Amino acid sequence: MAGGGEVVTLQAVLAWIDGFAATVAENKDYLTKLDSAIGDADHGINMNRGMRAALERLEASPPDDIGAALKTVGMAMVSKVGGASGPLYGTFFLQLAGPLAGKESVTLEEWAGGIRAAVSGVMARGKAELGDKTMIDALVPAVEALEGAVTEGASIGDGLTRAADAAAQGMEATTPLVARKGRASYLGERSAGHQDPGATSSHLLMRTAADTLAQSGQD
Amino acid sequence: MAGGGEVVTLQAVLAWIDGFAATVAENKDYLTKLDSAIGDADHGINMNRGMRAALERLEASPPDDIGAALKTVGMAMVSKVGGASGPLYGTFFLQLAGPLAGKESVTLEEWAGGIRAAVSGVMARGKAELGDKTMIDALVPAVEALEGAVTEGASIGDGLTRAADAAAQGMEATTPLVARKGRASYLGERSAGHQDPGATSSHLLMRTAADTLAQSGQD
Amino acid sequence: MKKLINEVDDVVKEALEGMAAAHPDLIRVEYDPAMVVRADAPVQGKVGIVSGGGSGHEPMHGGFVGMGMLDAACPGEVFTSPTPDQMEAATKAVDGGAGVLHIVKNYTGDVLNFEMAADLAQEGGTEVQAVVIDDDVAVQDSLYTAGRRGVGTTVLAEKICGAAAEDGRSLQEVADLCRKVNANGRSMGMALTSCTVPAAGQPTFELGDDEMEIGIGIHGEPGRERKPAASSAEVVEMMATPIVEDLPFSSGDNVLAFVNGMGGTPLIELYVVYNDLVKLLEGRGVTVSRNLIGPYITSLEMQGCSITLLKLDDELTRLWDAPVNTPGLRWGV
Amino acid sequence: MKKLINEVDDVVKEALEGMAAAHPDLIRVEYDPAMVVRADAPVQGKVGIVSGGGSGHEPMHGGFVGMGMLDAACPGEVFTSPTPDQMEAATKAVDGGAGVLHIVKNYTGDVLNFEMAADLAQEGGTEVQAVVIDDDVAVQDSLYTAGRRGVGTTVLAEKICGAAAEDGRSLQEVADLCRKVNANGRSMGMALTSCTVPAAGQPTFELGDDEMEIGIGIHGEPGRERKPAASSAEVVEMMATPIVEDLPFSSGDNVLAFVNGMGGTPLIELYVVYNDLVKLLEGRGVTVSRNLIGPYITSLEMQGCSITLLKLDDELTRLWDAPVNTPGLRWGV
Ligand SMILES: Nc1ncnc2c1ncn2[C@@H]1O[C@H](COP(=O)(O)OP(=O)(O)O)[C@@H](O)[C@H]1O
Ligand SMILES: Nc1ncnc2c1ncn2[C@@H]1O[C@H](COP(=O)(O)OP(=O)(O)O)[C@@H](O)[C@H]1O
Ligand SMILES: [Mg+2]
Ligand SMILES: [Mg+2]
Ligand SMILES: [Mg+2]
Ligand SMILES: [Mg+2]
Repeated sequence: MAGGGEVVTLQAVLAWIDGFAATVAENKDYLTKLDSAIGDADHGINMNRGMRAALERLEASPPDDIGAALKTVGMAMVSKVGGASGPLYGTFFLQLAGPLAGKESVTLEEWAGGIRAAVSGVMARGKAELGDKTMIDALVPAVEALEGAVTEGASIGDGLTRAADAAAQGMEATTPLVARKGRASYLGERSAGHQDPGATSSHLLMRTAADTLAQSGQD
Repeated sequence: MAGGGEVVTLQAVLAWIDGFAATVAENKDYLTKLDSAIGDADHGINMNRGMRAALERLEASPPDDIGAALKTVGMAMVSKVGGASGPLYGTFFLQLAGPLAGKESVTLEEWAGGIRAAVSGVMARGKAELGDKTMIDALVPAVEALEGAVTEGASIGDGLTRAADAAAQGMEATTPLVARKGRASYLGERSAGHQDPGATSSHLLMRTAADTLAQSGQD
Repeated sequence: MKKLINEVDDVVKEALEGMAAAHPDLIRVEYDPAMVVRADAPVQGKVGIVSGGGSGHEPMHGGFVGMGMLDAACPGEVFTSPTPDQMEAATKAVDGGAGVLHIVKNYTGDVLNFEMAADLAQEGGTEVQAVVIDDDVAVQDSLYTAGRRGVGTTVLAEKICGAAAEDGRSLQEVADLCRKVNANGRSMGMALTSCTVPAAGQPTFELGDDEMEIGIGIHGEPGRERKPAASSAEVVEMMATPIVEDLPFSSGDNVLAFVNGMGGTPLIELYVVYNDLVKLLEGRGVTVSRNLIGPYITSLEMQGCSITLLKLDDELTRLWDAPVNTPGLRWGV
Repeated sequence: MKKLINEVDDVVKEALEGMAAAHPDLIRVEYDPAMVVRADAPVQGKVGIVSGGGSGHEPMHGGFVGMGMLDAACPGEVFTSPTPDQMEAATKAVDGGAGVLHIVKNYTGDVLNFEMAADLAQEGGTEVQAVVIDDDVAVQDSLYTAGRRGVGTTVLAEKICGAAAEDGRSLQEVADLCRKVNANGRSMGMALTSCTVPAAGQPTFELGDDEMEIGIGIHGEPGRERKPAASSAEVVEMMATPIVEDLPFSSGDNVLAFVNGMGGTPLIELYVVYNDLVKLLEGRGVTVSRNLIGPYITSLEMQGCSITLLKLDDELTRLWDAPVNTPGLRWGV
C-alpha cells in the first residue's frame, strides 16, 4: 500500500507547529489587512500572539508525545488569543490532541481521524456551516480531501497536499460569499468580495502541514 | 484754510459704518486666516458678527446724530462680539461717540479729537503699547497722522488718506514683531513673521474712513 | 499613527496600571490573568456580576467596576475578547456565594470565550448564568447568522443589574432582569472617522472628507452603509427611526436616551445630537425621562456617536437611579 | 469638516438646548443673553460663583453649574469670550445677597469682558470680586505681556470655591481661596492634532503625521514648539518637568493630578498618561493623593492632553472631596 509504514512523528508535528508560527508571523499583516476589510483588523495579530505563546510553552516544557504537543498549542490559543479565533483554533488543536494523546507517531489514517475530530469540534463550538464564510470553508474541504486520500491509500505527502489544495479552493471560494457568522456577518451584503481571514489562516495551517508533516519517519 | 468749511456729516459717518461692515464681510476669511496663524481663527468671524449687529440696530432705530450712531455701533460690538476685539472695538466706538454726541456734522479737527479719545480708550482698556503687535500699532500712527493733517490744515480727504496710509504702515510693521499682548503673545518667538489680525482690521477701518467720510458736506 | 502611548504591546497593561493607581478605593487590578475587580470583592451573599470584552471601549468595562455595577471586568487586547482563564478567575474572585452573572456582548469571540469560562467556573463549583446582549438594530437578525451585536444597552444593563444585585436579588432574578433590559433596549451607531488599532498602526478603514459610515459596531468595523456626511438632525433621523420602529417604541412610552460618543467626538456635539433626538422622540410621543450623554462605550479615538433607547418602567427607573460608585459612572454616593 | 452639528451658527445654541433638555433638575438655560444658571439660583445668603468663556471646552463651564460648583456660566461663541451683558445678567441671576465671584481665565478677551461686566454689575448694586486664573507654564510670564493663560486649574478652582461657597464663606474668603488655588496650580498642554472651529471650517493648524505641538492653549492655538511625536512617557516628561519646577512641587508634597483630554483623545490613552505621570512624580517624592482623569476642559475634537498639578493641603483636600452635583462632575450626592 502506497505510503505503507509511513508515519507522522512527534518531531514532524513540532516542525508543523514551528512552521505555522513562522507562516503566521510572516502573514501577520496580510491576515490583519483581510480582517480590516470585513472584521476588526486583528486576525493576524491574534494568531501571531497565540502561536508565539504556543512556542514559548513548548520550549518551556517540551512535550513527550503528539497529543501533549497539540494540547499545549490548544491551551495557548485558548488562553492567549481571545476573540473568535482563540476558542476556535484552541478547540481545533485540543480536539486534534484528544485521539493522539500518548502517541509518538501516528499513521495518516489516525492523523485524518484527529483532523476530523478537530473540525467537528470547531463546528460544534462556532455553529458555522459550510458556506458561512468562515474558517470552516477551508477546513471542511481539507478534511474531506484528506479522508479521500486515506481511502485511496495515498502517501502522507500526497494526502496532505491534496488537503492543502482543497483548503486553498475553499478559502478562495469565500470571496464572493455573504458572511453569516463572525464579525463579517454584520456587514451584510458588503461582506461579499473579500476573502475570509480565518479561512486564509486555516489554509496556511493546512499548507504548512503539507510542507512539514510529510518529512516523516517509517514505523 | 484748505478744506475750510468742510465737515463730516451724519450721512458720511453712516456710509463709513456701512462701508466698514461690507469690508469686514469681504475680508472675513482673510482676517480669520491671519488669526489662525497666531491666534484662534476667529477675528474675521468676530468682527463680522459685530458689524452685522451694528447695521441691524442702526436700521431698527436710525440715529439722529453722529454720537448716537457711533454709540449704537459701540454697544453692538460690546454685546455681540466677545473676545478681545469686542470690548476693544466697542470702546473705540463708544469713546469716539462721546465728544461727538448730539452733533449732526463735525469738522476734521473735532473728528480727530474723537479718534484720539477712541484710541486712548482702547489703550486704557487693553493696556497695550505701540510695538506690542496689536491694533494699537495701526491706530496710533493713524491718529498721529490725522492730528498732523489737522495742524497743517489739510482737507478731510487728505487727512483721512494720510491716516489710512499711516495705519497701513503700522499694520505692515507688525509682521516682524514678537507679540506682547493678546493671544499671539502665548506663542513667544513663533508669533514673529505674521501680520497682526487686529492691526489689519484697524487699517481697514481707517481705509474705509478715507473712502467714505470725505464725501462730506459743507457747513 | 499618533497616540499617547508607549510600546504598542503595553497599551492595555499600562492603561490598567493607570486605572489601578487612580482608583484604589474602588477597584483592584490583577494582571495575570488580567482583570479589574471591585476593591471589596467578593461581597458575601450578593450575586457577582462579571463582564468583559476587548479593550478600546473605555470606560467600559473596567470603568464600570464598583458598588452598584460590575464586580469584575475582564479586559482583552484592543478589540479582542478576553480569554476564558481571565473570565474564570474573575468569576471566582467575585463569587460571594450567590452565583455569578456573565453579561456578554454578542460577538462570536466574546460568546465563545465566556461559554468556555462558564463551563470551567461551573466545574469549579460556582453557579453561573450568562446573558447575551444583542441590541444593535443595524444588524439584520436571523436564525442563520451570528445575530445582532451587543452595544450601548450593555452599559445600561450593567448599571441596572448591578443595582438589583445590591438589592439582594437572586442570580435567576438578576439574569431575568438583564434579559428584560436587553429585550427593551435598542441601539445604532455611526462614524465620521475610522480608528486605529495600536497594534495595526493604520486606520481600520478610510473615510472621505464628506463621508460617514452608518450602522457601525464598536470595533472599528465598517458599518452597513457608507453615506454622504449629513447634519446631526439627519443622522439622528437615520439612527433613531430604525431603533424606534424595531422595538417598537410607541407614543406614551418612557425611555432612557443614551447618546454615546465613540471616543473622538466632543461633548458639545453630543449635546447637539441629544437635542435633535429629544425633538424626534417628542414628535413621536415618546418621553425621555432619563438620559446618559458622553463617551461610555467607545471605539478608541473614532469620531461618531451611537444612540441607545431603553424603554423604562418603574422598576428599571428605580434601579437606574440607585447609587453607583465606579470610576466611570457615579451618583447617589 | 465633519461634525455632528446642524448649521454652523447654531452649534452653541443647540448644544445649550441639549443641555437644558438633559439636566432640568440641575440647571436652567437662558438664551438672550445666553447663560447656564443653577436651577435653584439665587441661593440666598450664599456667595454666587460665575465663570464663562468661549464655547468648545465642554463640559467646562456650563457642565460645572450646580450644587457645590458654579452658580452660572456664560457661554460665548466657539473659542470667543462671552460678552459683558451675559456676564452682568448671570451675576444678577445668582446674587443671593452675599456677593458674586467671577472666575476668569486669563485671556485678553475674557478679562476685558468680565471687567466691563463687573463694572456694570457693581453699578447695579451687586458686590463683585474677580479672580484671574493664569496657570499655564507654557507661557513665559512677564510684566510686559498678557501673562500666562488660564487652563486646567480653572476646573479645580471652580470645584473648590464652589464647595467653600456652599460652606457659607464670605465673598472675600472665597476670592482669597480662589487665589490660593491659582497660586498652587500649574498646567501644560499638548496636541496630536488640530481642531476645527465650526465657523472657520478648516483645521486651525496643520500637523504632520509624526509631529505634535507642545505648550498649546485650549483654543486651537498652536503651541510654543512643534516636535516629533513622542511616547507618552516622553510627553509626560516634557510637560510635567516644567510644571513641577515652576511652582516648585517638592518632595513630600501632596498633589491633585489632573490628566485632561483635549476632546478627541480617548480614556485609554489618558490612563496611560496618568500612569507615566504618577511614576514621574513618585520619582520626585511627590504624592498624588487625589486625581481627575478625563475630558473636562477641551478644545473641540482636538487630540491631545494637558496635565495640571495642584498642591494640596487639608483645606483644599476637604473642599475637593465635598459633594458636587453638576452635569460634568458629581460625587457625594
Ligand atoms: N462561528 C464561527 N465559526 C467558525 N469560524 C468563525 C466563526 N466566527 C468567526 N470565525 C472565523 O474567525 C475569523 C476572525 O478571527 P479573529 O479576527 O481573530 O477574531 P474576531 O472576529 O473576534 O476579531 C473569521 O475570519 C472567521 O473565519
Ligand atoms: N491688549 C490688547 N490691546 C489692544 N489690542 C489687542 C489686545 N489684545 C488683543 N488685541 C487685538 O485683538 C486682536 C484679536 O482679536 P480677536 O481674534 O477678535 O479676539 P480673541 O483674541 O479674543 O480671539 C489681535 O490681533 C490684536 O490686534
Ligand atoms: Mg478580528
Ligand atoms: Mg481671535
Ligand atoms: Mg477582534
Ligand atoms: Mg477668540
